[in-house]
Amino acid sequence: MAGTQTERAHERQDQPGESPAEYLDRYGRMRLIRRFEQEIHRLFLKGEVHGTTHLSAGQEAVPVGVCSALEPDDYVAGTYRGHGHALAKGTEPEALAAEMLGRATGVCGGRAGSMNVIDLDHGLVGCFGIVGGSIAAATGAAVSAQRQGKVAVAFFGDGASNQGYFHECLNWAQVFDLPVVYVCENNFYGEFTPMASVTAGGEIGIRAASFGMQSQVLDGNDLWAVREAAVEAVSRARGGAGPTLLECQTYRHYGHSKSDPAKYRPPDEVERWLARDPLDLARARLLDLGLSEDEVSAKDAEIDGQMDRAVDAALAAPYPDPEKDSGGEFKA
Amino acid sequence: MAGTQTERAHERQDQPGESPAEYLDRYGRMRLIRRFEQEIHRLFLKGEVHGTTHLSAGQEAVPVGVCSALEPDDYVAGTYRGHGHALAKGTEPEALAAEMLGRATGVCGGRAGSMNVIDLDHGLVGCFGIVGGSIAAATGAAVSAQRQGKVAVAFFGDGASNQGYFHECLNWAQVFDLPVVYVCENNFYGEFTPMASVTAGGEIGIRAASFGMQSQVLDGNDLWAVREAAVEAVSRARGGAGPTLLECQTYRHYGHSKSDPAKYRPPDEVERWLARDPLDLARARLLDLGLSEDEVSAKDAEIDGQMDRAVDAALAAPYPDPEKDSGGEFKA
Amino acid sequence: MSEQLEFRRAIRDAIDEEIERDPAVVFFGEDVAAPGGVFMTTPGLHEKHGQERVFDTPISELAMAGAAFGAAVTGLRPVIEIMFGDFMALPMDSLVNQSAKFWYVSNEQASVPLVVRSAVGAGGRFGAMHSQIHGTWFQGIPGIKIVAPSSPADAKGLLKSAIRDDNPVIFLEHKRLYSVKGPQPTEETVPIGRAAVVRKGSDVTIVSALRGVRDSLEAAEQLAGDGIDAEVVDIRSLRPLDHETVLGSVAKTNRILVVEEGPRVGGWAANLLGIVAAEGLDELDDAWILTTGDTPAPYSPTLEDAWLPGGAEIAAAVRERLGVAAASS
Amino acid sequence: MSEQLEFRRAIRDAIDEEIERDPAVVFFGEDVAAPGGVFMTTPGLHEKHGQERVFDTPISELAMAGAAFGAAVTGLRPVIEIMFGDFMALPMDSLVNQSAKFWYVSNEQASVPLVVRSAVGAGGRFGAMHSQIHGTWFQGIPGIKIVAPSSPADAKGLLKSAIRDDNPVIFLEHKRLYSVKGPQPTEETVPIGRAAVVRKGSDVTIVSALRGVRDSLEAAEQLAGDGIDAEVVDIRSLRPLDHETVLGSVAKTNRILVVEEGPRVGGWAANLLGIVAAEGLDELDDAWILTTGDTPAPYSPTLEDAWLPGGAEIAAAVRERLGVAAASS
Ligand SMILES: Cc1ncc(C[n+]2csc(CCOP(=O)(O)OP(=O)(O)O)c2C)c(N)n1
Ligand SMILES: Cc1ncc(C[n+]2csc(CCOP(=O)(O)OP(=O)(O)O)c2C)c(N)n1
Ligand SMILES: [Mg+2]
Ligand SMILES: [Mg+2]
Repeated sequence: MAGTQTERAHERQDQPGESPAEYLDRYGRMRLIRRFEQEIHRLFLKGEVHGTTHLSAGQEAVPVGVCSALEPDDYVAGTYRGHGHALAKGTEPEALAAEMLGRATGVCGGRAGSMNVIDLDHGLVGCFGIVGGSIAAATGAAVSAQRQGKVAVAFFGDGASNQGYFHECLNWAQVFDLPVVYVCENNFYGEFTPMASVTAGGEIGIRAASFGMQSQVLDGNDLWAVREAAVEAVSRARGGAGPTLLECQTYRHYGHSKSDPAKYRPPDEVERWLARDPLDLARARLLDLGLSEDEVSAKDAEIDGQMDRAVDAALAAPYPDPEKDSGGEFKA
Repeated sequence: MAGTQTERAHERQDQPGESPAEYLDRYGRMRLIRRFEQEIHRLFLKGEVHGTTHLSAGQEAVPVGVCSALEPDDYVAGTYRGHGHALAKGTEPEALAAEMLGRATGVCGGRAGSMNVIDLDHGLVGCFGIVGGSIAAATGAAVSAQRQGKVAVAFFGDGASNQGYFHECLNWAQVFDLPVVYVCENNFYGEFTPMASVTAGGEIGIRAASFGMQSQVLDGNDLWAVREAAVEAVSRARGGAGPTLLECQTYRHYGHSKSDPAKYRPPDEVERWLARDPLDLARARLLDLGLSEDEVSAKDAEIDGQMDRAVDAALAAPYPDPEKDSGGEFKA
Repeated sequence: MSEQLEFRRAIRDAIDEEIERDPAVVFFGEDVAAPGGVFMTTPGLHEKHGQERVFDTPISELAMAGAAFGAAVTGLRPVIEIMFGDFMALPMDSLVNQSAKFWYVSNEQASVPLVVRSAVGAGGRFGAMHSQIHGTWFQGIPGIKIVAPSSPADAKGLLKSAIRDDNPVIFLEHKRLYSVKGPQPTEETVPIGRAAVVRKGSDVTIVSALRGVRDSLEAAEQLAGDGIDAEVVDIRSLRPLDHETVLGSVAKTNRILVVEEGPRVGGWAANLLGIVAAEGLDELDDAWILTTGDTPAPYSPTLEDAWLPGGAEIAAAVRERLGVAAASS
Repeated sequence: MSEQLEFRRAIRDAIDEEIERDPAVVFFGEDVAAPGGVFMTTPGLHEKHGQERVFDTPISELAMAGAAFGAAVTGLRPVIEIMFGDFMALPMDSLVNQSAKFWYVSNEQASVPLVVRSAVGAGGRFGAMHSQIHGTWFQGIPGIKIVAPSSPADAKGLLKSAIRDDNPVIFLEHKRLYSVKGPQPTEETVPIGRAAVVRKGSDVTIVSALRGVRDSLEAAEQLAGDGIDAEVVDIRSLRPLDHETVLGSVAKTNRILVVEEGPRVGGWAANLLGIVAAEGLDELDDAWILTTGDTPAPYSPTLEDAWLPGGAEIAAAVRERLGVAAASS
């Protein structure tokens, strides 16, 4: 399957946005997310990141592939597992890291923390600690987007598709032909509970049929596949043809949160998925497409340096001062 | 179509529960509901029924057909348009009328009123003023029913299928194989708004596919068709094969509530449906099945007399005395 | 002088004028557009402003609040109707965890300009699920305002202020006020968060909201006949809560009765009295609370009438507490 | 003497023993069964009692509350976990319009024996959507009880009472209490609706709930060093609200401070003080309230620590109000 996709990728190379160089940048963005999650994990264990945090390592191809199909001023709503959503949409790694560390230079001044990041300058209407909240936020953003020629995207998990938010919002979006793409990151678990035991129907994509909505189930670890589906869904949305549901099947490398060892996942299942690490797949694909080992390694080094600088700067930043930064209840 | 169904009806005559005499009783129950709604409408205009009331005239075949497939101790949850749900499940007409009139002899002592009737003695866990609430109540009753060898039924409208309650509960019921039948009374309007303008997908039945749930779309004005589908769904539920969604297409003869003239409905549409009055259809079918005009008319007279006595008794009943009947917040 | 303004008309005109004034304002809800609202509060707005600005929605209160939130942080100023206050538990998550949190949590990147209107209150024989006032469900939520008008003029001025406010606002419309007529507003808007002394008096301060204000004024008239000069304060907003105005009144009367259509425990009346006690204990010679019974609203007329505190009950409560007999008696 | 009891263990044992005792009791929620709960409050119950009695659910809080309601009126006694109190807006409609109304509206045909447990409160760096206490959202809803334990022994006794109670009960578990250890209970159950004087004193009454009770006791110890003898009252239940016990204490101390982790407007602290003022104004020489700031809970440690009133702040507030300098200073 990778083969055929590579062939298609070869054929597409000269189309706008499809050059190997552009995919190299997308691969770089995926690596940026991976490195970010590794750093946050390390800093959490060191006690620098507080409360809890949900890492998206292993799922990078989804936000990067989807956001590569968006304009900078399009809207995205993410989840508490949202570092990848933010970085893929353009949030500065330093500002995001500083937020995790509770520093005054954080993208939300340290008020939000890992689960509730908001970055309107980059079209991120928010990451939502309430499962299903991102679906509503993107649906609402799409009400504006429809009047602005923009598109809105909701990222959410398989477990979120059992929330009333999912049903009410998808019907709403279809009724009003809203320019929104619902991206389900199906990693087959909600916290410690397998999807199969709490989600009827076996698949998320089919749930679009209730509303006569377009949908697609795809390999969420394949950057090319995700981008292809996203480009189509986004152009449909921008063209006034309404919403799409994309079920991107993927897997998280870490536990659900904090230092959850994820003992509830069968070892062979974990192995199978680790063997399909989206970064490895993308790297291999880039080489297939004719990029040299050196070119790709140079991107790795560039990203790693960027991440190190971001973390160092974030760690050097001050904590907010309650006297100055406590803020008010209402906008005057 | 009526023809073929009558043939099937003829074939079924000797099966248990399928004799013409039993259908005559079901027809009588339908007429009881029709007459009840007519009386309540009259009493509302006279100022004897207060606040608001939602009449189900035109939809009688659904609750009667469905409840004919239930045991007396099975559970039913209905809506604010629930007089038919209660009467079909066995609530006494006099106690129900007295409730509408706010009298102490009402099935809820006058505390509930038209929208919130509860009659546990007859398995009615409640009628719910909140759109979608009946779906949750029946789902919960099914959690008990599963342990008691019973079945639970939820009645709700087309508009309710856009509520989060619908989605969360159907998934829940399928996940746990609950013995519940979800009966959507699709009368093609939610209040004054046509289903087509707010409900994507064109049909309610298809929404079961999201969960791999059994479903059927059927003629809700045909008592025989409703009962046939209900018998199958109920036996499946009782047999441990899980939930079913039945979309029963029907039409309300009155406006949404109170004295809504329902101007928003096209006259030809109204005519088309009035021509398919479920009572007329049932009456014709009974004659086809060999009952005499006299036998059916005798049932009519019996029901009318029963209703007149019920209303007279209810009107003669006292109002609750706030000194004695105000009641407490908690069960001691 | 210009003719009187009906409360429901005040609501309609406020929305109409704000849609006219600001292209960012949109209005949506269940049966509000083509049908004009179940209480006939918004007829004609859809025809006048079109589907873009005024539209009917599915029966999906949670999606409605989410749509309003997402739209509000991306440039629109939604006004939504959640038909009955009793239904406000369904959209509450979006209002509490999205709209109310956004301004603070985002470090003030943007605020959430939206208004949620609902018909509230008992007395209409609507039963327990169509008679509640949800103000107290939200009163302890930082980041959201709760407005409660008692007159047509305030309804219009406060709703216009709510629509122009950059923060989320819950707007309460009492069912038993819709048909009330009153003087036209004198100002374009009425500021949110300021209570109003609607009747001057020197013997006792009666504080209430919504329909309770009219009942309190009626009680004050009765009490005047008994030689009791009651001052009546319309709190007008539950959050922010203007205890200053109440303190000012109590400094004069030294006695306070707070009247709420709702239970005492968990109610705004006792909450206000607690703040008044904390801030102005020395001014208080007497303080008490009059509320509904501690049950859901009953349907039957005899039960509902006994359950609701009306003008007569308020007057009787004041007389009893002040040890004054009714002149009539 | 027997070893100390950990709060989270008290929760687990209460559920375990009630499932054992009454075949009608079932327990379900998200990740509560096989995983044993995200706060490790219910490990082993699934293995011990089986899927029939203890099971994991979809992430569907509204369906969960509805399932509990429907099951409760048909013979079961469900205990459900809504993981964080912040999520309680999602199931609220069923709890408010179904469970809380049923006993009264049905004319007492049946009651709704269910318990809804949640982890609540700030101080864990969980941010604005995982730090709220939803007690006040429900405090004004007739028909539902709200229980708030502050010690392991009370947690066990009150949860057992809640499970045996025939009415719907919201049960609050403060995150910063889960790891607290304390004495074993002396009684099988603790009655719901009675406040407890947890420290006797004569100079001032400090009333609080949940974690605030521990902070108040800590403050009382500090104040003792300054010659101030504080009485501490644990309100233990927000509905019913036992103002009688508070009045009894105030009759002795004539001064009251109510401490709440939450805002003042719309909070239970001011509500309680208002009721105390209405019932016992003559006993009050001084009364005030200490609460959090009027914003959502911040994530950053520096901000969250400043936002939360702790033992030191409580002690300082009392000293300042009583015009006493800290002994240490
Ligand atoms: C309304 C709500 N219920 C429960 C939770 C607790 N919770 C946080 S993440 C999570 C699992 C979500 O699973 P899924 O949607 O598949 O997303 P994933 O974490 O797998 O990316 C749960 C139950 C929550 N945050 N919000
Ligand atoms: C949660 C909620 N939203 C809105 C309403 C107001 N309302 C009462 S009936 C109704 C229409 C329901 O339509 P449908 O489900 O099709 O049932 P029908 O009345 O047609 O039988 C609405 C919107 C309500 N009672 N509850
Ligand atoms: Mg998942
Ligand atoms: Mg309908």
